[in-house]
Amino acid sequence: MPLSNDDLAAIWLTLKLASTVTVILLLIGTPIAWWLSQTTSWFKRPVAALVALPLVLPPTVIGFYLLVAMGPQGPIGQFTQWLGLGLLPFTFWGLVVGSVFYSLPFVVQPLYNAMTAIGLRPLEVAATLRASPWDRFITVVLPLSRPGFITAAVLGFAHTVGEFGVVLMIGGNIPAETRLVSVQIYDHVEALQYSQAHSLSALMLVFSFIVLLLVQGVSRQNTQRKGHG
Amino acid sequence: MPLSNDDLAAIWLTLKLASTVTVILLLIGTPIAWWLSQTTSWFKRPVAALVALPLVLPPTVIGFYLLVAMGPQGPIGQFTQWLGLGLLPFTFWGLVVGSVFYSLPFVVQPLYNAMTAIGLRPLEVAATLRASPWDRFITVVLPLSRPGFITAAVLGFAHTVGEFGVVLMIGGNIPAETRLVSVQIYDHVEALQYSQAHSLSALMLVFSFIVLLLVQGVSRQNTQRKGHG
Amino acid sequence: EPLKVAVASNFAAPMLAIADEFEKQSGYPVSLAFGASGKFVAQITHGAPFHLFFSADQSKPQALLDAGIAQAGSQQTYAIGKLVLWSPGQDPQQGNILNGPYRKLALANPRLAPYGSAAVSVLTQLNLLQSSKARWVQGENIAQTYQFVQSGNAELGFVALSQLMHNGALDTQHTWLVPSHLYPPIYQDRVVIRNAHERADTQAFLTFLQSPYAAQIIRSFGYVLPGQDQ
Amino acid sequence: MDKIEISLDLQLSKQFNLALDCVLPGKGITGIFGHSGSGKTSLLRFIAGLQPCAGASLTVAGQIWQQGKQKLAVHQRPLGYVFQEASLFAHLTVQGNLDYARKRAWPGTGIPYPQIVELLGIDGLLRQLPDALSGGERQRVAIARALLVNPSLLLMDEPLASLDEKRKQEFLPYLHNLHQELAIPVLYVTHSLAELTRLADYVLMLEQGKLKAQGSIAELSRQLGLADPDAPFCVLDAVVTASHPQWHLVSAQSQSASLWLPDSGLKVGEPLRLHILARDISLSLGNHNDSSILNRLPARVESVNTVQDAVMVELSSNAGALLAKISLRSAEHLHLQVGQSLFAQIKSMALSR
Amino acid sequence: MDKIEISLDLQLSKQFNLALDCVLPGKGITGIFGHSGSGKTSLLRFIAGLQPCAGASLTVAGQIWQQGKQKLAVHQRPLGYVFQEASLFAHLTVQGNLDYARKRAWPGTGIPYPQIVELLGIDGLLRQLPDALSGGERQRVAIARALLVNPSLLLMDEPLASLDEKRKQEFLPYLHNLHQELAIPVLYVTHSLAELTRLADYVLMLEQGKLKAQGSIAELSRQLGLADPDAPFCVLDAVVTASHPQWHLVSAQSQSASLWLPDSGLKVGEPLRLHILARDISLSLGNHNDSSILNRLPARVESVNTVQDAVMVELSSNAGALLAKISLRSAEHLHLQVGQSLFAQIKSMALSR
Ligand SMILES: Nc1ncnc2c1ncn2[C@@H]1O[C@H](COP(=O)(O)OP(=O)(O)OP(=O)(O)O)[C@@H](O)[C@H]1O
Ligand SMILES: Nc1ncnc2c1ncn2[C@@H]1O[C@H](COP(=O)(O)OP(=O)(O)OP(=O)(O)O)[C@@H](O)[C@H]1O
Ligand code: MOO
Ligand SMILES: [Mg+2]
Ligand SMILES: [Mg+2]
Repeated sequence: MPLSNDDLAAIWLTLKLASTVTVILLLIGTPIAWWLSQTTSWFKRPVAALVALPLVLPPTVIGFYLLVAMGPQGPIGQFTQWLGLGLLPFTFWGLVVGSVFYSLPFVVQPLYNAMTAIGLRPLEVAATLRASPWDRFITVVLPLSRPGFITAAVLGFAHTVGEFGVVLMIGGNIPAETRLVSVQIYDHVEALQYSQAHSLSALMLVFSFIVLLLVQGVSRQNTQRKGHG
Repeated sequence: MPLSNDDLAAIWLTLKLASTVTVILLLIGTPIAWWLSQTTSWFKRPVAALVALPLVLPPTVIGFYLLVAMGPQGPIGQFTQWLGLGLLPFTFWGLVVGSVFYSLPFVVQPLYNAMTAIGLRPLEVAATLRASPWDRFITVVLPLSRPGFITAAVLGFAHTVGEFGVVLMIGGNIPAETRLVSVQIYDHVEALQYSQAHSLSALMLVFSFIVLLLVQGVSRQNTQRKGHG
Repeated sequence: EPLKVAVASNFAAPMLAIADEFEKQSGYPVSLAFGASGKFVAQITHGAPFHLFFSADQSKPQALLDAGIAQAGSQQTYAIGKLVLWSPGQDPQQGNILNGPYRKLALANPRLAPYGSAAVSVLTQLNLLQSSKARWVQGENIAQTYQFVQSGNAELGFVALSQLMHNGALDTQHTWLVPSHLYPPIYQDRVVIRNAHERADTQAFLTFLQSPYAAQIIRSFGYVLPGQDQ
Repeated sequence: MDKIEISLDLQLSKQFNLALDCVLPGKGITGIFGHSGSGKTSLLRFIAGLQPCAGASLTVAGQIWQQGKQKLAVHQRPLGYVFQEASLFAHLTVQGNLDYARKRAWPGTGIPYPQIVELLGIDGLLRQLPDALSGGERQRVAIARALLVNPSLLLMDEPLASLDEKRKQEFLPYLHNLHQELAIPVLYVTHSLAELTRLADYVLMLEQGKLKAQGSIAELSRQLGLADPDAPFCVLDAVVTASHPQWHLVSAQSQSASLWLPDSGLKVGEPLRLHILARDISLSLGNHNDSSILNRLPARVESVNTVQDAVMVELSSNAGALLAKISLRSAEHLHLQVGQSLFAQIKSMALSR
Repeated sequence: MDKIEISLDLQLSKQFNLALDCVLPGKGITGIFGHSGSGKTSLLRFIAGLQPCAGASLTVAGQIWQQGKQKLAVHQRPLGYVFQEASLFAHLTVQGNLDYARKRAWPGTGIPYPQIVELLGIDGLLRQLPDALSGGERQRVAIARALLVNPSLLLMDEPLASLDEKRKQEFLPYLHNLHQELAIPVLYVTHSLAELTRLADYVLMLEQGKLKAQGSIAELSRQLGLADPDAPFCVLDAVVTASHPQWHLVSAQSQSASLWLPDSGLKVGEPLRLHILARDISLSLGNHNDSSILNRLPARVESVNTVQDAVMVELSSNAGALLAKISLRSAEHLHLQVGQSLFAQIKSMALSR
């Protein structure tokens, strides 16, 4: 079963969204994870819990509340309008915001774990070698938490590709703008067009499998080392 | 807005499902993560990719395929019938199987990272202290990857609570058997009963926030240590 | 075991009221599930233990019949849906608003929901299909379409009349009841899933649906009953 | 039967190949000596089973630990290992670390727990986590833990590197007794010649992964002496013959000569290894009775070699072969020549073990 | 101005309190000495700014590093730190680790890179990752890295613990020159008295977190000597007066006496510190000219003390105060008594630095 133009547009859009979201997630998640891994403030626990919260709500429900919040009467909507950005729902950037919100815990968790695992010693060493906090972060924390970044990127990307409920709710299913592969497959299933659903799903699976395989390759180096540091 | 009996049944069912699934996830995820962290076989990368695969498919689509696979004609369905268990879809155990499949990557990833971070040295030391592989696993690997287990349990539990697409598809929305809170909220929204949806969502958020806060507390000990080991 | 009924989203509200009354009168417990009709077909095909299926259209019950899953001869229209154009906050001017400068128009996905295809017919009849298409936002089902409009993200949208009815009256003034000649009638059919017709509660429920009380409720949500004037 | 037979060829990196084929004694302390990077740690790891090496073979006291495809798992080898780096379990307290070994101890009469804890001075630390210990404290706990598993072979990788002098002085005799009383063979990696000659009965010298020399400490003493340009020495094997408690001295017989040395609790009849630094031996033409130097051995010059900035004089005496290091000026002054007779003077204090 | 002023009171654990109030010289090598767990590492960490301590103050060469709430961040303190444990960046090769320091080096003329790499013998390792290094190799890379940041104060925590004798012998004089040529003050933690007396100009002795003693090495030599029951010693400050290349010896003047010692590249006029073990000094009633012992100093017995199993004899000579350790039997034999005149004999070889 060859892919329709709609299918192709959905695939392209999905890749664009997932890449954008992954980049933004890493940009936002890194400072949050770093702050969480370093702070001793009592603030830490509530913030960590807050970050994990999107996990427990069903995506469609999150989507529903995001729709309300980003609407003309909602706080986010008022803010974006005040900024002159207009309203976010039914736009690509609306999907980006929703997906980022929804996938944040999957990015913060592995980054936080990786950063905690570094321990203090490498940072202490770098400080005695005249590295400023920012320098230490770039030259020590980032490279040493590379496995965490790879996991974070994989989870963030994959979760955005597979995400559905939120997108369905705030996307509005606009071809080439908000109609993602996940929505497209769902539509095929709902419309009882199973064979189209099958071929699109198979394509996604194969593609994702290959991507994941490649990513595993990148992170492979970290194994097979001796026990000491 | 007081909760209806249906709401209470849904809450109870959700907790039961999430707990069951979390336990099973840890039981299944631990050996997988351990194998992945230790093996050097070429098998490793495909298996790791395979485990991560449920991430990229929209939950409803996963649910659809699970439905087909567990149905009377599907391979899993034929197997469970052969075992005399009947069919899984639309039963509590069907939900368990679906949720486990869907949430597995969220459990395997943090466990794998934590186990890899231990390094070889503690295991080598334990071996020279006459600890058998199983003994080493219990007395060294498990305690040293505790932060990973906490993250895994949180992600697995929360994801099951918030999970929706898979459950909607293979659960069939049967009160007290497969109608989870997430589905219940969705139903309220569908039936335009917003105030009920709001109060149930709020309850879930508050409850989850408290649970997450407590879990953060348990895992707190791992900070504030000196850099060396 | 209660009577399990799968109901298309647009019929959620009337069904809740009907089932409530039925439970009271008959003592049979009823369990309702709401959702998109297409999903129910997939589920029922794969063994979902529903006894009755109230679809939003005619083709899906037909598909179940064709597959031999539904009880032969049990397909029947239980309501005929009415389409409304809803524009909270402004006057729809008998549909003329569709010519004006709005940003987004919400409708149900025409591939999935009969209310969506009805909306497409209306736009085609009004010669607005091409000019409006770029501003469509499609809900997965009619409930979502309603949310798009209700949250203000779409200024107007085609929804089911039933969604705007409350206690037999329209909730809002800013509606345009689309004249029925602009779209084919939305026949909503139900079927009995095989074997379920043997159950006493199935029969009792189907009978109750024919009762004046049930008819009254269905009508109060703006549906037309089969055989009635459109 | 009572031997450690090793045969391995291990390519660790492009530059480094560890290839050995040797038999070590299955009792006493075998010092493993060599420069940094010569393969000492790699050898211990191989013996412990931590460093895989295809085609190698290893037999310990008649028990095959590795041969062909057959390989005894690490936890089935009755050994104790003190690693070169800190290796405490970070999740257990000091007590927990010790208990880990005690619970899994090999059967047999081990060294009593309280004795070990006291010897290593860790009783005050039992409740601490490893992260809150100082470097030396961590090392001591690691030694205690390795002893507590009651091993039949002890592998120690520079165990005393971060111990202070006092502890070292307490621990060395203890380790010495350990293998005598409990007959546990010890493979002991060290950089310190002093530790080596003091402790080791047998020595394995590695150089860039190859066996440079092996043999009893007496056999190797000259070679070892030369390995330490700053402190050449010779070794005499002696037996305690008499005790003089009033002077805190003992007499010891080395070959046919009698020597005075400090009494560090030695028993009559006990065998001794005397490690005499070449620079501690002075030469005198006359036998001067009016000095504090108690040991004055008639000796004959066997060879005179100028090394760098000094002269090494090999002597034969009735105590055995001796090596003296004197200045060029003294050699000239004494007109040293082969065959010359003179007195080798050794302060008793220089003979303290 | 040129001083390190420290005042801190740090409760590290329930049992351990580090409380110091002292001024260290801002040049030369200061040895920090004490038993395991006495607080040496904690002190270095405080000075580096790694161990927070409220209310403490620290001034280095007139620059305030900590006072009141004011605290200079670690990376703003011009120091180099060799940690007690391995501390290489695991994600960088040896070259990467060295470059990390070079890129961030403090301004000023540093020690040339090739010289450091050669001195520490790490040129063959530059491409390796730390995990593939031996213990000693890791330590050497860490030392090189600390030097390459071109510090104004060098903190070294047992840097030579896992280095072999040969490297140590090469490195120690280098470190000695380092502070002379580049005037970098060094705080040097060690357990080894030999290292301490060989290197340190000034000594800080810690005991259970408290200052036990501090002072120049000469001032502390007796106290230090007694701290090492096995090797008491005395220290003479001397100046090279003449060189005798034909014998590889130099003459050095200590107070009014002249001493022979091996020429280890010493220049005339160079100041020296001679560290003489008490057991290396023998006493003789007569002045015997026919022995290889070059240094024979007329001396007077100042005190005679029996310690444990031997006799410590304090002497005054025209080279300064001396300490000899002889056996009880010799003391008896020589009828030693306060005021007695005799000759203190010291082999030139015993004076090698
Ligand atoms: N983070 C900590 N928490 C609690 N106690 C600590 C901590 N760090 C060190 N200590 C304790 O403080 C004391 C001094 O430790 P420190 O590391 O300064 O000793 P040290 O003199 O360097 O010893 P060593 O020669 O063995 O390295 C030790 O008794 C140690 O147990
Ligand atoms: N995993 C490894 N991969 C590659 N090379 C290694 C590995 N482990 C050790 N080497 C190299 O093998 C050589 C021997 O290392 P080993 O640790 O056995 O030395 P060592 O004799 O114990 O030295 P030290 O006294 O410094 O501890 C070194 O040159 C080291 O760089
Ligand atoms: O949920 Mo509907 O009524 O099939 O659009
Ligand atoms: Mg080593
Ligand atoms: Mg220390």
